[in-house]
Amino acid sequence: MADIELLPHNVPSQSELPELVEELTTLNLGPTHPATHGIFQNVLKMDGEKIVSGEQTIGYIHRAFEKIAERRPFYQITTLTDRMNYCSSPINNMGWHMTVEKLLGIEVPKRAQYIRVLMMELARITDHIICNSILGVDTGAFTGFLYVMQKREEVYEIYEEVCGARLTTNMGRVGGMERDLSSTAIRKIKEFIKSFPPVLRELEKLLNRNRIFMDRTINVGPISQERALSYGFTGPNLRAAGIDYDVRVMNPYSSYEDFDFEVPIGQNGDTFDRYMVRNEEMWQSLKIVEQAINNLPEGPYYADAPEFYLPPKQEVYKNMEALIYHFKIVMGEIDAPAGEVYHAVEGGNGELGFYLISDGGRAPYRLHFRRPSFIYYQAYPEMCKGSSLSDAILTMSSMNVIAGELDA
Amino acid sequence: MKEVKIVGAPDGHSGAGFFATSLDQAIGLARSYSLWPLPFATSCCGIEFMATMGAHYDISRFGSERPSFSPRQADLLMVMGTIAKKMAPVVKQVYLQMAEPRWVMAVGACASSGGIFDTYSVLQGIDRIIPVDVYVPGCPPRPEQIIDGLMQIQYLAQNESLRRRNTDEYQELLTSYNIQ
Amino acid sequence: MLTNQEVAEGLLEKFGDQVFGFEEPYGLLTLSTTREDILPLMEFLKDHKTWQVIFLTDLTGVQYPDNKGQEFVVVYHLHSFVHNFRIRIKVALSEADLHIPTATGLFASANWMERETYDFFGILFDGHPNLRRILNIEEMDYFPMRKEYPMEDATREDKIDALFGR
Amino acid sequence: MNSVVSFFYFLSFLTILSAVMVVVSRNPIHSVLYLILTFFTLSGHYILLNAQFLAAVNIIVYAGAIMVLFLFVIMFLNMKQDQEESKTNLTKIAATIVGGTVFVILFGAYRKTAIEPFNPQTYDSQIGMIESLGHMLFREYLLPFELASILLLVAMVGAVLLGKREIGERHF
Amino acid sequence: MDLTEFLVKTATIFAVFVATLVIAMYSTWAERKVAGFIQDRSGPNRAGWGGLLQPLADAGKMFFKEDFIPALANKWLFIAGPSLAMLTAMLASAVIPFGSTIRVAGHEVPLQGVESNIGILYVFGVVALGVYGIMVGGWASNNKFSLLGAIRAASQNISYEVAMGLSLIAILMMSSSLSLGEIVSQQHGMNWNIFYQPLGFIIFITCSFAECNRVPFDLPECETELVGGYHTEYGSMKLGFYLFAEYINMFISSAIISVLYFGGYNYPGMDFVYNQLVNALGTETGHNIATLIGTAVFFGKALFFVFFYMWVRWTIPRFRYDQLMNLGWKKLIPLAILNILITGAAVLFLKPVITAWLN
Amino acid sequence: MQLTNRSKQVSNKQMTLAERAYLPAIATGLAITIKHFFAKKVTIQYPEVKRYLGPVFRGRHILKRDAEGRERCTACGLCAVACPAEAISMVASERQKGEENLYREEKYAAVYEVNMLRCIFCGLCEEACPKQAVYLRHDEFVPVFTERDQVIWGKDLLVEDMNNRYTREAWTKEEAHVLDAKRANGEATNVVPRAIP
Repeated sequence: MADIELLPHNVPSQSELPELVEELTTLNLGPTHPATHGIFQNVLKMDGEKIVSGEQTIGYIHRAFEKIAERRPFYQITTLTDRMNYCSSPINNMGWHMTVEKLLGIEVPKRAQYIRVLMMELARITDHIICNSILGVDTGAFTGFLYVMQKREEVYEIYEEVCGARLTTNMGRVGGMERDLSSTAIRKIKEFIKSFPPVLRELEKLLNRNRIFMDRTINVGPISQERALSYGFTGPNLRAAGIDYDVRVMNPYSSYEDFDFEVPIGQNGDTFDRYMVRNEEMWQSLKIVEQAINNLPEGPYYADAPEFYLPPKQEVYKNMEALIYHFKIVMGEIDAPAGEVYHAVEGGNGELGFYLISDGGRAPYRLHFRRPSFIYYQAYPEMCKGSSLSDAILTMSSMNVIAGELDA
Repeated sequence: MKEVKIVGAPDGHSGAGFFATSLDQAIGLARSYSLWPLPFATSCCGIEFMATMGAHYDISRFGSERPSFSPRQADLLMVMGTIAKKMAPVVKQVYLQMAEPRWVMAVGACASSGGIFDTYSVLQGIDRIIPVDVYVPGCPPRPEQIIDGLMQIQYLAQNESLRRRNTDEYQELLTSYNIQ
Repeated sequence: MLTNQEVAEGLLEKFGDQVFGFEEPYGLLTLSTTREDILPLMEFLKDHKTWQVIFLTDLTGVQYPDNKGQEFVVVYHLHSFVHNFRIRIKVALSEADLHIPTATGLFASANWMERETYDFFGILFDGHPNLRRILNIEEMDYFPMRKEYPMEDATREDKIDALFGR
Repeated sequence: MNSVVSFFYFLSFLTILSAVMVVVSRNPIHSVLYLILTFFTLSGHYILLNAQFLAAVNIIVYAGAIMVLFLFVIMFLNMKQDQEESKTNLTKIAATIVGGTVFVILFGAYRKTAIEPFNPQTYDSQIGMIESLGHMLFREYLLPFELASILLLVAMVGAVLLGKREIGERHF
Repeated sequence: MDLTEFLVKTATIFAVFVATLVIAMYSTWAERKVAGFIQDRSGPNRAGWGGLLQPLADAGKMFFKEDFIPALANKWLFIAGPSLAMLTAMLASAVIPFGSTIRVAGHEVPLQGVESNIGILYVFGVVALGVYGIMVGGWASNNKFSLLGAIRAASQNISYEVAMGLSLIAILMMSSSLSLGEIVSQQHGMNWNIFYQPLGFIIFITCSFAECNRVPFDLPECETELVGGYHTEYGSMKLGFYLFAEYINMFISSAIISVLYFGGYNYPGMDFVYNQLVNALGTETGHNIATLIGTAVFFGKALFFVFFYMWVRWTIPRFRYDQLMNLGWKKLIPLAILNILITGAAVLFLKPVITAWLN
Repeated sequence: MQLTNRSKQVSNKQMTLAERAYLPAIATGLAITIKHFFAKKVTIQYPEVKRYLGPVFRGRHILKRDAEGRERCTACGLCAVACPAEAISMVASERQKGEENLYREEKYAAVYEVNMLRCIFCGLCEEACPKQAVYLRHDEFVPVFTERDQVIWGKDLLVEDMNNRYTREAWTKEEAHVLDAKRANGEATNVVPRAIP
């Protein structure tokens, strides 16, 4: 049983950390500390309750996504992207499909694009729900978290109707969606649009203008625009610092140019700004969902690309040609061109990029994920330097570091 | 709304004015309705655990809503999510810090067997380092399945002798994991 | 709006034949350079008055084991927000001499990305402040993303490869 | 020997024992805890003397606040056994002499004091109560009381000033 | 002290003890239920009807859990911590007047453990000691999180005691008595102190939240920062004692709040009820039933405040440490002193005017 | 840095006097929570009340038989190839004479095993099956396991029981789509209601 060698758990030794005065204490935050949500370790040097320096250890759930991706046919990689940023897996899935479609040169019909937008924006809402309500939990207000979690449950019901799973959705296919939006799903989305705002407003009332919460978050873990750019911030965290960079606006994909929405920005990139930006993004996402569901175009939900998109099942049972295509696609023997693609989508945490190198084989030759939280989490020691332990924890949870995305 | 199943009184000898039951059963029952979990949530399954704690599924109905992040206070180690080899010593450490009686639940494919992550960096199931009582399949399991797993642990707790932890079999099990 | 043409011409003018291999796969300006010139090139792009390519989007490595003498390629993706212009820069390295200067002086974000690249491929970034493994355990003695190493965990018990023809 | 007297002896025994333990304990935390116990037994004595107010205030102020701060400081310093400075014989002898002298002085002082015997006729049961204490303090001993309060105020201001000193903002 | 009196006293103290314990025990259940209801869920409902056996299940589990003392901990103090916490929590209930008197065979038995003329000081003294359990336990655990929690608890309690004491002085100036029984009987009928001391009440309740380590002042044990705070290393019944002590403290402070500000067992129209009962059932039974109604009213008030504690806990976020200290020292203490000044002025100048006007 | 004309400043850090006084915000919060205290509870009493999981939910696996009770699976191996977790393994076998009432095609799976702990319930096997053989049930989960050796399910657990057949409203996405359209027009009525209140 216990034949595998367990290596001792690594804590940076005293000598590796910078020379410090004797009075400082070392506090090991994580990997099982309740506030680290996902799993990473922060070794904090503290002077009383003040943080002098920090050092992170990550990789506690490193799963070798990029290595697996080199052994899996294109359509199976959705199961990996699902598990990357698991709070908003549809965005990852769609981003991956769009990358492959870009490589293959498939034009996806308008209806499929709108359905994708719907799913991505719902995913963004769930992602921000989790981040903001967890920030509430970390300040001690647990109840608001459970109120908005009920709404997240409704979004999951919608996913379930669309694809059959809640969290790891495996949604969409190369060339479109795997099935059309059902009338139940449409009904549920419409219900959600109606029932979500009151609950979100309740969360806002519980936290936004509550002085305890404001005192806890204002000027906690701020980051300047220059440092944020240097650290590779994207998404809500960069917008909180005041730079309105949003991939959906700058490089519209999947018909985002059709929708009218605003890009919320904050003032100095502190925890309150990040919270408020995410809060407003939920409203904007809701606006996009509303527009998309009301203007959902008629038409097919998949591209006319028989060699890449699985043929309808009835055809497979009857038609030899369809059966051959079916076999080819499932075996992964599609004729992908060689080439390299970089495609970025606005993920829950920022620019989620896919750098795909194909050599024409059944699997990517190399697939690299540009994972926003991996890149911006390295700014954490700088952000929490000089603040207290409580502030450091709020900074961490407002950055919304998702361990699956961090470690890949 | 259907009638909620309430725990029945343990089998015992009831007579005029007295009701006796064996201590084992009474304490087993008490333990099973007071399983404080230590949510060792590393990835996706942790998010589903949040849903299990949430209003719709409400794990508190079983008396387990108090998450004990300190292993000393926990009765049930819920390992949710991928355990990489870098993490494995930590899991074992947490398990060792827990006080008896302790139960372990491997939630989801990754914790139970490695799931799709058959890679150099992922531990192929936590049962290689610590003994597991209940495996919950699914990736991630639905909250219903997590509750099923919890109910299975309750069943184990109820049907376990008070001093099972001193038995030879249990000691042997621990020895096979190099735990003393 | 910045065009690929404009940037390519500007770079050729400045760096001459130190930049080569211009391509435009899917509209993204791609070019190669040598490891001596990668830092000046990025600095030039970053400090350029009008281009303002100030954002390091991504940094990663790729291995081409069959391409003798140029087994490894380090790929940089840069982005200019003002012009919404992206550029990809490649530097080829040989397996015998896996060294490249670090970009941490230019972009703070390069720190972990370079550590990750080192962790995966063993590419050494000279001058990096803390070049240690980041995702894998420190004791690991190989670089797992290289093509010659297997993906699978050797200790698994419930899978038989023969059944899948893999 | 009635119950009150036996209780007195018991309390006195406990007081002296815990006071000795304060001195003897090696662990500073233990010392502090024994000191708290001493305060408790002293409060017991106050109650026996029918000075309930004093007893309560003794617990609130000494046991409840001052000793907490003592404990606080000791915990912060987190003394370790090996860091304890070595006590030379000279210091030990000096300490013994000083302690002995104090004891002799006290003993000498008390030996001369005539303690009024208990007289049920003249005994005022309210003597230790708040009203009489208040009258006493604010009429007969008003000046010393006010002086003491000014002294405390000055000490407090001084403590705040000392405590506020931080790097970069020196006040004096 | 004759034997009957001794027995009666013992019985009263025992009853007070048991009542406190049972209420604290069911407070844990109520906490979970209230949390559930506030959060749109049903809370424990499997262990017994509505989860009523939940406290027993928890207690049963904790008693039979492995008793663990960390290797590097200071053994004696590690055990002393929870014991002290429990002891000090239990002590305070002795002087709370639960009702007026019960007449048994001509004797008037007060429904109060000990009638003391320094009742309020006693409570204050015991509360001041409450912090030792936490400090000793936290220090003895030999864990950084525990130590941080203990230090936070100690400084928080000391700081808020000051404001609490100052806010009480206003009440004492009005009642000119330190006896809780006396303070209650002065609030006869609807003459509650809350109408004269709203500011004092707000200060007092804020401080009592801090003294009980409840949200928004639960920094010594806040989960997201310090794991379990001072009780991180505690398991089994020792942890149970800590948690239990917290609930006892909560009940005690609720009881004190209702005694000091909400008239204890007094309720509007109590004279009318009393007269009716005495007329209908005779002086002894009638009096006793009237007293019991008063006691029920008292428990109602106290339990409402227990509920209020929970309600607040599940509503608002917690403070940061320095903010908490600022609130205590820079806001509450000046406010309390201001309150004393106002009360003093009112007692000196306003009261004679009003009394004269009323007469 | 202004990049678009759509940006909007959302963070207001100035507190009004009422916000400074703590109490109004706390009172608002208390009002919200007490409203929920008396509101209807959304909890599903799970083991007693089960939720309808939608027609396409991906639950436990089943190997379908056809109407005459013959196994549909022809052991083509597509599901095993499509499985990203490599949880499916099978051994194909030729159908012997006299077994026509057991197996539908000439080839069948003598051994068909799914490792339930490896499986990630992604549904790719169902999508890959060209013979309508593998499905993921929408009404049942895989139960929890207590031993590691129970987790590999063979044909005894996977193949459909003819006395208790698994039916669902639509078997393929196209059928689901058609049925859904019918339901939207009010033609189909057999809608299983959700169990939640």
